[in-house]
Amino acid sequence: MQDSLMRLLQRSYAFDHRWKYEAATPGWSREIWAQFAEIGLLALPFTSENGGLDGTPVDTMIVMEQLGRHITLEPYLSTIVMAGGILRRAASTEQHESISTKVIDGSLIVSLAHTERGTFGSPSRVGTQAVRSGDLWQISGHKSCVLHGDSADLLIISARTSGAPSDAKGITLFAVDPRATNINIQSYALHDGQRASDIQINSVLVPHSALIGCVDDGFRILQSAEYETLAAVCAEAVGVMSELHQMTVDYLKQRKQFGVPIGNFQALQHRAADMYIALEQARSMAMYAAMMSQADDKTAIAQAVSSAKVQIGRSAKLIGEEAVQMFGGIGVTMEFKAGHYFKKLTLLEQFLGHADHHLELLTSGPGLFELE
Amino acid sequence: MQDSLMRLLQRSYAFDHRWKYEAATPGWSREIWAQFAEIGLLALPFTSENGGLDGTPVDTMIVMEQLGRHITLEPYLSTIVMAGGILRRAASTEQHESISTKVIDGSLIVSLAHTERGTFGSPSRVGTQAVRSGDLWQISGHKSCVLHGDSADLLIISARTSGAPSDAKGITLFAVDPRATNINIQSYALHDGQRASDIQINSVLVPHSALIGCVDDGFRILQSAEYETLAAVCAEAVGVMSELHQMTVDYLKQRKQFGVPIGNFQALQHRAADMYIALEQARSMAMYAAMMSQADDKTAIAQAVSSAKVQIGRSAKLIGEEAVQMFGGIGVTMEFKAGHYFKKLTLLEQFLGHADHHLELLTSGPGLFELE
Amino acid sequence: MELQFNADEIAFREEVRAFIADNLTEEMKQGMLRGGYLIRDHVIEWQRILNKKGWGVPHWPVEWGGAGWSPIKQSIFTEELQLAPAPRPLSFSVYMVGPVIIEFGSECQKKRFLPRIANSDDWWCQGFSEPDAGSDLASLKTNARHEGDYYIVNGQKTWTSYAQYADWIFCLVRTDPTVKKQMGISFLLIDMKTPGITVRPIQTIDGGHEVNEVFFDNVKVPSENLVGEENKGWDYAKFLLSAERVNLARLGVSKERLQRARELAARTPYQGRPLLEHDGFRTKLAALEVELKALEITQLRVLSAEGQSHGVPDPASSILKVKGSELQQATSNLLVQILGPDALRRQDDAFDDWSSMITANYFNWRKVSIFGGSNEIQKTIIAKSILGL
Amino acid sequence: MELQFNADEIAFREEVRAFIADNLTEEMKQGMLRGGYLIRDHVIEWQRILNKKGWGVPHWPVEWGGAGWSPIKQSIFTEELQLAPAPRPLSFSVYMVGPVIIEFGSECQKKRFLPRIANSDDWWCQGFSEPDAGSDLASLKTNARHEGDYYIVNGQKTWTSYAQYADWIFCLVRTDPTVKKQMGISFLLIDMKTPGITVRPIQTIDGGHEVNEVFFDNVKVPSENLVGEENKGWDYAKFLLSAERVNLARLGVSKERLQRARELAARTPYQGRPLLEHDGFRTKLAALEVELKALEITQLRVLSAEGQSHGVPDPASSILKVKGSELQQATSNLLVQILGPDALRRQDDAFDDWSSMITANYFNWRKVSIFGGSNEIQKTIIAKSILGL
Repeated sequence: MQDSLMRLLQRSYAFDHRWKYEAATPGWSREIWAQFAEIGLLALPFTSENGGLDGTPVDTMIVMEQLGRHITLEPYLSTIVMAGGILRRAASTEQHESISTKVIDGSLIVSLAHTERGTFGSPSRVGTQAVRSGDLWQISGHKSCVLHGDSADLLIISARTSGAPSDAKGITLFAVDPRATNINIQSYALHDGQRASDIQINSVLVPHSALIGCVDDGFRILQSAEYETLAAVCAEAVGVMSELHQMTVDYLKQRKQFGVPIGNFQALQHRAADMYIALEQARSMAMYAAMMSQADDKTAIAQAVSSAKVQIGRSAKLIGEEAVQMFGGIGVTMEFKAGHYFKKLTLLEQFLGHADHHLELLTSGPGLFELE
Repeated sequence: MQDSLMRLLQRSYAFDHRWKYEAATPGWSREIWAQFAEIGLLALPFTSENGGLDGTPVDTMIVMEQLGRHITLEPYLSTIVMAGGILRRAASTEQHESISTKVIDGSLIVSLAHTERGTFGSPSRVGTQAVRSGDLWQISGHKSCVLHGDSADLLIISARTSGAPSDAKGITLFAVDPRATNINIQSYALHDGQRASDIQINSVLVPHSALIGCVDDGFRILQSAEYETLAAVCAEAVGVMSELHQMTVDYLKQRKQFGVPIGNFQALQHRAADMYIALEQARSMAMYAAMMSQADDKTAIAQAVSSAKVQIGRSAKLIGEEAVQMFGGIGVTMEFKAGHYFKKLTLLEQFLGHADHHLELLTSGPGLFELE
Repeated sequence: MELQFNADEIAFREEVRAFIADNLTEEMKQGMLRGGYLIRDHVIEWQRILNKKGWGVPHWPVEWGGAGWSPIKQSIFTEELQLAPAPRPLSFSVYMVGPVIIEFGSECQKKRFLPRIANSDDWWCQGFSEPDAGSDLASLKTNARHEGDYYIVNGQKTWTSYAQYADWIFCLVRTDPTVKKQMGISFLLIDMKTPGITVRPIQTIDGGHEVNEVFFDNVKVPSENLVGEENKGWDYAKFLLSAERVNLARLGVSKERLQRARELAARTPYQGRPLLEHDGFRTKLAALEVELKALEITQLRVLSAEGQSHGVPDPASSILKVKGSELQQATSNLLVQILGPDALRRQDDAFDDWSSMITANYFNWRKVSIFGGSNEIQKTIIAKSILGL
Repeated sequence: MELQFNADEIAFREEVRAFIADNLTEEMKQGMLRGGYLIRDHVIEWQRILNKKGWGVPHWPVEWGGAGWSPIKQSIFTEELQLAPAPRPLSFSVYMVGPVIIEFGSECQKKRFLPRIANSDDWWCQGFSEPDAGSDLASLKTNARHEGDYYIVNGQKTWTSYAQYADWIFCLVRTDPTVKKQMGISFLLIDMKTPGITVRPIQTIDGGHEVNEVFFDNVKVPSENLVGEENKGWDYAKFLLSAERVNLARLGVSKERLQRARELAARTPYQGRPLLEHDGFRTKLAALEVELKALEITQLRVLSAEGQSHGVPDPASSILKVKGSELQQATSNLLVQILGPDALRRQDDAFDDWSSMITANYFNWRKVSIFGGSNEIQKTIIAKSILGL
């Protein structure tokens, strides 16, 4: 599958293709998505029981790195990793049949609507409310930056069903049709060209069967899916960095100034070596996060993904900024590839918590080397 | 005076002289000290009223930078700036006559004994106690790292006379003869060759006339003298850095590897430029600290000296470590100058609070740019 | 040397502040807050307001409209404009081509161009960089052939800022291809309306349009538009590149950014309380403030030294460029970090608050360490001119 | 690829740990904690304890006493020794000259030297560096003239670690001055008791004596002490320099330092409470731990790759050297920062606790980015061998 994916991307994801996909609705290529389904990419992390391929986090890592190398626009992370992660952990047999099967065959785009504005650093802070009346739940609230919210066929919405606004207990997940009346979707582009939405939910009624997982138990599921997503984001960033670093090195060999390739200048050689070190350190941590995301110990997982995100953030900033500096003027132009990779890295750095945030999380845990 | 000092140091403070001074008792040169007195260096910061030259903090800055350039061993900082700073702020007319006059003529070495072990970050924490009985005070306690404690003819000891262990109010300063029985001095060398002492004070009795300043009012004086000392330390560090940077640049021009001077390698050129930038930024902040130490507003002074110490700490670390790296092996040998400058910088970085500590102090103040 | 302003300078700063407060419109201010780009109408209008006051070209000789200020006062003036923030002056006009014409231009050129520059009647752009000549500027290829009373110009310039608004362009062109590359270059003033000139926009990664490519296809330029002597253009260019002394560090810009960072962090919740109350954030802020304060003093030192040496630029001014650009970039990144997840949104969408411009600004400002003599070039200048390596 | 230890490896680690716990004396351990220097008697005694167990030279071929371990197990073994901490093996003997003799030495040399190396019967030192040949090692000048059955050696070596204890020195010497500098070098084994050898100590800035100058004045060396072929010494040296793979990063050393940092910060008051409870400090600690964890995984990746390519060194191992030395230095500096004002005291005074060695160790460890191929050389290797620049 890795080879099929590589060939597919090389064939259909050249830089000018990407422009075309981004410019047309829905901001990515449904054709590519169908091909993803065809080579099994969408089935990868699901269990065979539910029609999947039993892929491990390491398999996801390999895929995400490939996608990162082409800074693809399709909703793989949001639908397969993130929303898929929720389904894998909490969907009922009926939901797997009605939802996961369609996700796997490429006919259903699902997005997770959890984050709200102003809740950074407080992941259990959910202001969206769901109140039960009989067999129905009435949901009201506002969600922010829902990835691919405008192409989603189904939303998984987190809502508070009990407890105080920041309690870990008392959050419940609902599968909601975004075309429901009383749902208002305002969409926009992110800096990397991906689409996202802010979603206003005004007293939307859903049946009890729309629950994913148990009442009040959503946070555990969200958190666990978030760890999986973080590991995937780290892998994606490694793909972006690898490609950008390679582009930079190629440019250093080819660009001449003062009569010689600028790659002959020792200062640039040493900086390119520093970038390479940063890249390999990031790659190591992306691997570590992927392997550890299967661990039994929740604290160990949390520490692993946070430390990976710290390293990825640091490396991404160094590699992104240095690459642009070495490209000079063309590094900041829209028509040239490198700048887009830099922007993508900047986004990934901020997505699901920047390095400072994850460092902050690490300070409250035990040390990474508490004797093994 | 600046010229006299420069000539004196060039004549009598070559690197092999310094070795001799350090090796002999008291670990510095009494002859140089006498010459300092002769050219007026010891009188500089005292008021003309007390036999001084009315020098400003900027004059002290210029002197300290010169002393730093030769990493001198004499107790200028401890006796003239630090202890002298206490005298200038709080000594009575009689004390000026009996103490300051002798300090100025070079016949009296005074050291401030304030710091105690384990009080870093809590400058008002004084465990040494002084209890009054009639016209006498009985002092007991332990002082740590008293600069040049073993050559001091007089100690200024801070002791708690009221209040809780960390109260700002309740600290009193006493002039104490170190040859008093019941004073035990254990001396040692610091990493830069300067001498310092730990001092055990066991129920030492002094008359009321030994008080410097008023009862319970010592902390204000200590703090103000410490700001003056911090500014001087910044200037000294700039002198050390300037000389070390110059040595490094000279070495880059002269040392050959692979058939060319290593200063031809662009990576080293750019790093030498970074060192130069760090040096000039440090110089700017040393100037700023010196100018601001005359300000009326205590908060402004505190912010200025802390921000100077932060910049000096950062620059000193960069310049010290990079210089040693560029010198290679000989940079870490005892017989070669550069390593000693690096050690001196390391010490100055830790002395009176490292960069992290002063950054911590800055975070609790208003911003540096609260609109002027 | 004085590292604090004296009473006269403080009074001057108050005067400038009061003038800005009275004359800067809210619309201009908001325009500056929202974007890093010049807004053509604002630049022109503000330049005319300043010029009317006699402050349009304060750094020029008094006979051509200068204010006769010390370097310190010029720097106070610049910083106050940046802090306001008021529209930036068009540096290509008032800091670049103006001083070159004053120093090397003919009497006729001075009378024709200088008053129009001071009043923003002409918009100038700069034709120096070429696709194959980046840091190695002197290897430029655009050529000018002398034919009768004209030069015939052919070639291409790039990274030409605001060429889309320009009435005139000042160009380095090769007039003698047979000599060492620095020797055969001339300095030409070209009317942008001349036939044969094509401007092609270059979009930058933040989505903005600031720079352009400019193509010259047999463009006829009257010989009288040559500045100084033929083949001496490289000297004039060096003069120009070292001319914009008071604004290299752009201290006011970074200060204004740090001020915004404080405001934004005060209203950004993190872990349930304002980010500004977190020690970790305050430490980062304090560390940047220290560096900026150090740079402020360094600038005062450089300016004082230049004041004493009658304007001969100090190679130490490369510090101002390197550290100044690093701090502009660091402060713009700090703002991104404050936004956190809100940094992801692209600027051209529904969020019109200035904070939506923060990420775009971070992207755009990668240029400040590249353009105007990259930081690599500056470090080489320090290594060679100051350290003698 | 496995980035975590498997059951077999974990069991192995337990076995190593238990063996160390049973055999390492408190005196040896304290010696390691107090100083960065090898203590001659401890090194010899510990090497013999390991050798008796069959672990003296685990990375050698089994026929010469090797243990037949995978690279991962070797790395576990090394790290556990560092964590204990146990006396470091004398790398000049077991990691350098031993493998060279195994690969290129005569049968007679193998039988004569290898068992004595494994049992620490001979102490070896390395004669590579010279005063005028630092990073440019191949420009060495010490020469060896062939006369009858002897080489007559004249010249000077420097930075010779522990020459004061050495029984033997392995030297690069110039045997043909007429050819390209790399081509005329030979690899000689020299008995330190030979007349004409003088050792002069070099004191380092921390006050220690580790390195020396070694002078050769007409030193007669039997021809049989030539390793391999004459004038092929440069190849053997390259082999040697890339041979010490499992210990480049010195992960165990940095981990042990971070462990100490936690302990020390827990008992160091700052602003009235333990430094370890301060967020700022915990952030610094966490940041270093992240980098170290990343390096640990990078090392596993390099070792796995080498395991598959049968020991051919990966140029990526330069990462291990660069990052490894940076982290050793960063952790040693962190300890200095924890000490704060207590960092000022020189080691040779009344404070015998290991914390009094911290500053000296920070000074001494500036060498780890200089010796053994400076970080500049490593970055050039990465740029040329990996990136193709």
